[in-house]
Amino acid sequence: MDFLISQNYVNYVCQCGLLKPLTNLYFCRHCLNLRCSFCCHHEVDSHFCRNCLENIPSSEAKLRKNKCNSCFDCPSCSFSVLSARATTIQVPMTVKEKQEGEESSTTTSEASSGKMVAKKMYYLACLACRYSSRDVGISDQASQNFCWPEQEYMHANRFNTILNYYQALVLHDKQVKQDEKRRKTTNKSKFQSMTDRTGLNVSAIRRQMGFDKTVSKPKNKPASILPSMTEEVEELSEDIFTKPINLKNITTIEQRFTQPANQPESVKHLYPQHKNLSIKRSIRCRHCEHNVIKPEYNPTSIKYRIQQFASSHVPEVRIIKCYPLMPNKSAFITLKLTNPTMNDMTITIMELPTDDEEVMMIDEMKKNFESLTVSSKSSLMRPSLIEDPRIVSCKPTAKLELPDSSFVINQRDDSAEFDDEIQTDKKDPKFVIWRKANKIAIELSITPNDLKVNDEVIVGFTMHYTYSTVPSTTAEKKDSQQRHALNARVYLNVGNIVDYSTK
Amino acid sequence: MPLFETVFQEKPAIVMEIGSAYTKIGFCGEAHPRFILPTEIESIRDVLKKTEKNLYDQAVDFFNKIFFDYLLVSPKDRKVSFVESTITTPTLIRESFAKVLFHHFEVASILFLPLHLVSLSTLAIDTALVVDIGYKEAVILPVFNGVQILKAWQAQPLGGESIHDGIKASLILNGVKDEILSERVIEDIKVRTCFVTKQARAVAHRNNESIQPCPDVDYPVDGSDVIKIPGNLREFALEVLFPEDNDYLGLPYIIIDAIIKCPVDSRKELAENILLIGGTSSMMGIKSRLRDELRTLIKSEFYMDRLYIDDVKFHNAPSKPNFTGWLGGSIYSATDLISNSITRENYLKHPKIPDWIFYDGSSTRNQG
Amino acid sequence: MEICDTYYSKDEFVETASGNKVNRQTVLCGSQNIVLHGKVIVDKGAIIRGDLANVRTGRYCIISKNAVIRPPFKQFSKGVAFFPLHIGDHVYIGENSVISAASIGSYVYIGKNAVIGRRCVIKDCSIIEDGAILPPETTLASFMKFTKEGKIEGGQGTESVPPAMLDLMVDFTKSFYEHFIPSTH
Amino acid sequence: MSRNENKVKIMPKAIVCEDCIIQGDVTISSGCVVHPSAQIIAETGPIVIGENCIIEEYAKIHNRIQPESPDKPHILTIGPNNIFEVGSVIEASKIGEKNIFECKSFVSSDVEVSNGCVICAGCHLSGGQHLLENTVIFGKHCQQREALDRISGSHMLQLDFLRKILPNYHHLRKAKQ
Repeated sequence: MDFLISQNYVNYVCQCGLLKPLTNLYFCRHCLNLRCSFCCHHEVDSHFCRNCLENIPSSEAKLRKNKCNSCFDCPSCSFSVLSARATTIQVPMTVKEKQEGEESSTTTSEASSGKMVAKKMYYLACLACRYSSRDVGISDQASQNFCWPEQEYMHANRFNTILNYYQALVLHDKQVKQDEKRRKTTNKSKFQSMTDRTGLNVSAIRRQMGFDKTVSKPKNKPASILPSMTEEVEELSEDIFTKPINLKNITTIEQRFTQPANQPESVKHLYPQHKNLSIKRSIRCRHCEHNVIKPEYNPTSIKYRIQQFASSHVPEVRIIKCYPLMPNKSAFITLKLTNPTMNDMTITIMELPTDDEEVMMIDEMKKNFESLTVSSKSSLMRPSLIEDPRIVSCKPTAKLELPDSSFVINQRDDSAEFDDEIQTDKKDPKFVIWRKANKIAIELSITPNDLKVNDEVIVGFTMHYTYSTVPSTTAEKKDSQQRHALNARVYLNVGNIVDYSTK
Repeated sequence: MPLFETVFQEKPAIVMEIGSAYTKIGFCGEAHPRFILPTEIESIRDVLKKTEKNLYDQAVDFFNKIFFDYLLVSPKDRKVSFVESTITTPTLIRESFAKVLFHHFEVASILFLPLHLVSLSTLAIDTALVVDIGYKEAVILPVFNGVQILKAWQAQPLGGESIHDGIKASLILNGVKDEILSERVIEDIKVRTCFVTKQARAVAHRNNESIQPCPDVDYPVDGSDVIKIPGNLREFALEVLFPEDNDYLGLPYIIIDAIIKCPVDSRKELAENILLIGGTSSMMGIKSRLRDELRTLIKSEFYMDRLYIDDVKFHNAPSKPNFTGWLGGSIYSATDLISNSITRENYLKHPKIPDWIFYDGSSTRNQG
Repeated sequence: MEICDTYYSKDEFVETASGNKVNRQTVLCGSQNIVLHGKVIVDKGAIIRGDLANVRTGRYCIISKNAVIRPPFKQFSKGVAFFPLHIGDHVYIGENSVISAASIGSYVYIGKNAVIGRRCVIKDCSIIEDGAILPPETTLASFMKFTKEGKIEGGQGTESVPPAMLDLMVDFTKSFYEHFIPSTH
Repeated sequence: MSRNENKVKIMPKAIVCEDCIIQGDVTISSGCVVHPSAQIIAETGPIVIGENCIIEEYAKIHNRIQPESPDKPHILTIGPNNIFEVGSVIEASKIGEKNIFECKSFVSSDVEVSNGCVICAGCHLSGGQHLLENTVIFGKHCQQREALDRISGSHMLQLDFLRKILPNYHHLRKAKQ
C-alpha cells in the first residue's frame, strides 16, 4: 500500500552507476542518457520563505542573511512556526484619537483624558509547545508583522573591532610588501613562506611587535588591540550544591543551537528566531551543461520551466505479479511496460552486460567525456568534472529467460485513456499477455539461483528501446525527428524465496 | 557587514569547522556561525566504524545539506575555508573533503586553517596556550609569536565522548535500562544537569570524605520513564577529565606538560595566555576548576623548580567556546589572506593537499 | 509494483453517480455540507465532520480507514468559528490520520497515523510521512516532505519528494480507484 | 453489558452523541460535549467526568486500573474543563482540570495529571509520572516545559458553538440521572 516504498522494487541504472527508481531519474535530451541528482550539478535558483510562501530576490535574501522578515521559528520546540496572536487591551486615548474624539463629541478634552479605548496588540505564540513571546519578556507589539525587537549580540562590537583591525593589518602588510617590491629590496628569506602559510602572517606581527627593524614604519599602521586576558574567571555559584534545579528551565542543546550566537542556558532567553529561507534549485547535466530541471520562480507553483523526467522519456517497467519463487525452479513474472512518449517504441530485452563489459563501458564513457571537454574547451570555461562512474553494486540472483523477439509498444494517446478495452494482437509474440493503449503486459520466466529461504530474488536486464527526439521548437521541420536506439539497465526485486516446506 | 563584502569580495567565503560531534557553518566576516548542526558523517565520529556508504558519498550528502538546506548558496565558484585540527585530522578525511568539494561541488578554492592558530585571531594576540576540549579528545598546542610549537603538542582522549561513557556506565550501575540511554539522552543529561565541581570538593570526594551531595534530579526520558540522576553523578561525572592516577594524564597535567616542553623564556607568557576552546569547555565551572588545578600544580613540589611560572591567566574570546575556532576562521577568511587557498585549477593539476609532512608551495601559492 | 486489486463487498459500499465509493460504516456528519467531487473512495470508519463546516474534496481522493477529516476552528474575540476544509485532486489520506487543515492542495500524499493540526496549509505535491505530526498553522510548501521526526525537508529537485510527484500521484490514485473493485460472488 | 449500560449517568445540559461507545459506570457531568465515535469505557471501575469537558472523535477514556481490592474499585475522576482531542487514549489514574490532551496523545495508567497541562499531539506518556501544574509535554521526545502564559479562553466559546450546532445534526442521548 505504501507507494513510496513500493516504487523501489524496480530500479534503473543511472549512467553514473547508481540504482534509482525511475521517478527519481532525469533524462538529458542532449546526451540521451539517464541522469540522477547525484551525478548532476545543483544550483540555487530562487529563495523563498516556506512559511509565508513569498519569493525573496537573492540580493535581498543575502542582505537578510537568508532569513524571512516576517516569519519566526519557535525557539523552544524548533519544529513549529510562531503565529501572531491578537489581544485587546485597554489603553488611555492617545492625543490623535482624542482629537478625533473631539470632533464627534462635544465633551472637553479634559474630561476625555481618562477615557480608555480598546487597542489590538500582538504577541507571538507557538501552538505546539505553548511558548509565547511574553514568556521571555518581549512586550506586545502594535503591529503584526514588523518591529519585533531584534536580539543583540553581546560580542558584536568587540568582534567588529578585531575584524577591522585584521583587515587593516593585512592591507597594511600588503602595502608594505608592494613598497618593498618597488624598492627591489630582496628581503625574503626562504623560511618566510612556511610560517606565512600557517596563519597569522607572522612577518606582519613581528613587524608590529617591533622585531623587524629593517622595515620603516609606514603611515597608517593599525592600532593594536588591548589583550583580553584576565585573572578573573567565572566562579561556580555555591547555589548549585544546595538548590535543586528545575529541568524545565534549562535549555536543551538543540534549543541552544537554534541561536548559535548566544546559546542561552535558560529558557528565559529563548527569543523568537527569524525563519530560515528555502530554495528552489535547478539541476544541470554535467556532460552538456544543459538544464534537466529548472523550476518557476513562484514559490507556490509546481510547474517547471524545464523538466526532463526520465519517467516521461523512458519506458516504465512495473511488476504486476510474480509466482512463488523457489531456488532453481523456474517461475513466471508478469511485467507491465508503459510507453510515455508520443512515438511508438520497439523494445528488445537483452542480457545485462558482464562485469568486464561494464568496466569497458565505463572506460569508454570517461574517454568520450574527456574528448568532449577537450574539443569544446574554450579559454574561459573551466572544465567541468563528472562523477566517476561506478560499477552497479547490485548483482542479480536469478536468471531471466530472455524473450525470443522484440515487440512494439504503441505511442501515448491521451484520448485513449478512457478506453478500457483490452486488445490482443494475433501478431504479437506469445509472451505478450495483453495490450492497452500505450501499455503492454509480458510474461517472462525466471529461475532463482541456489538461494536460501527469504533471500531476495533480483533479476536484471538491459532494455533496448527506440527513442525519437521530438523537435524542440515548432520551427524545426517534422522530418528533423531522429530515431535513436537506447539502452536502459533495469533491476527488479521480484520478491523473496518462499519456504516451500510449509506449502 | 555589507561594507566588507563589497570591499573584499563579492561572494563571502564559506567557513566551516567540522568537529567530531558538531559542525559549525557560516560566512566569513560574520561574528558567529549561522548554524551549528550535528556532524552527519559517521566516519568522523568513529573512523573505524564500518558504514554502508563510503566516506565520499557521506560527505556529498552532508555538504549538500550544508549548501542547499542551510547556507542556501550555489557552491560552484565559492571559496571555502576549513578550520581543522591540522595534526589530528586524518589525511584520508581532508583529502576526501577536498575531492568532494572540488569534484562534486566545483568550489573555487579551499583554505585549510589550523584550528589552534586561527583561534588566536579572535583575541588579536599572537601568543597563547590553546586548549581545545572537543568531543573525542583534548588537544593542547602552544602558539608563540604566531608560530605553533609542535613539539609541545599534547592530546588525550578527554572530551565529550569519555564523559558520556562515564555517565552511561554509572547510570546502568544504578539500574537504568541500557536501551533508553541513547547518545542523545546522555548528552542531554550532561548538558542540563552536570557541572564541573570545585577542587576542594573533588579532593574530598576522591578521599571518600563525606560531603553534602548536591540535589538529585528526576529526569524524564522520552515520556516513557523517569530516572533519578544522583547528585554525585551530576557533580563528579566530569571528573573523568581530571583523573588522579600514576599516569598523570589529566587535563591539568597535560597542560603543564605542554608548557614545560616549551622554551623557558616563553613559559610565563604562555601560562598567562590560556585560551579554552571546544564544545566541552562550555561546561559550567570548568574554567575556574582548571585555574585552581593549575595553580596547585605550579606550586607543587614536583613542578616548583622546573616550571618557573607563578600564575595562570585565561582569555575570554568574543564567542562561545564551541565556535571560537570557527570565529578565527571567519576573521582570517575575511582578510585578503584567503587568496592563499588551494585553487581548483591547481588541485586539478596536482590532486594533493599539502600538510605538515608534504608541503608543496606551488599548489597553494598564486604567483605573487 | 503495480497496485493489487482491492476487493470490497457490494453491500458495504455505496457508489454514487459521480463514481464516489463510500463505505456504509463511515460517519459523514452533515452530509449536505460535504462535497466529494467524484471518484473518491471513503473507507470504513472514516469520519468527515461536515456538521462543523463545509468539506470539499477534489477528484480521485482516497480517504482510508478510520481517518478523521475535521474542519478547524479559530477563536475570535466574540466566539469561535469553524472554517471550511478544502482538499484538492489526487490526494491520498492514510489510515487513522487526523486532518484539521485549512486546505490541502492536489497530489498530496498523507501517510497513516499522521496528525495535521488546525489550520495547516498543505500545498500541492507534498508528502507527509507516516506518523508525522504537524503543529497547528504549519504551512507545508510544494515538494516538501514533513518527516516523522518533525522536520521539513526536500524542495523541488531533491529526492525526498520525487520530482515527478504530480504524475506519480495521478497515476497512483487513478490506478487505486481502478483496482478498487467489487468482489464477484 | 446491558446491566452496565444502565449505569451511564448523563447530567442535564450535557450533549452526548448517539453513536459513541459508553460502557460501564460512567458519569458525564452537565455541560460536557461528547462527539460521535468517542469511547468511554469503565472497565475496572467507574469514570466520573467533570463539567464542560469536550471528548472528540475516536478519543478513548479507559479505566483499566486493577483495584487493590475487588470491593474498592479505582474511580477515575476527571476534573472540569478538559479537552480530549481526536484519537487520544487516556488511561491516567487521575486528571485535574483545564487540561488538553491533543490528537493521538496517550497517557498510561501510572500517570497523574494535575491542572492546566497540555499533552501535545502524538506524545506518549507513561512511567509513573506526576505532572505538575501547567506542564506542557511536546515534541518527539516528550520534552517538558512550563507554560507561563496559557492561551486560554477558546474552550468555553467552542463549547457554546458545539452546543448550538450538534443538536441540529446528531441524535443525542437523553440525559438521565
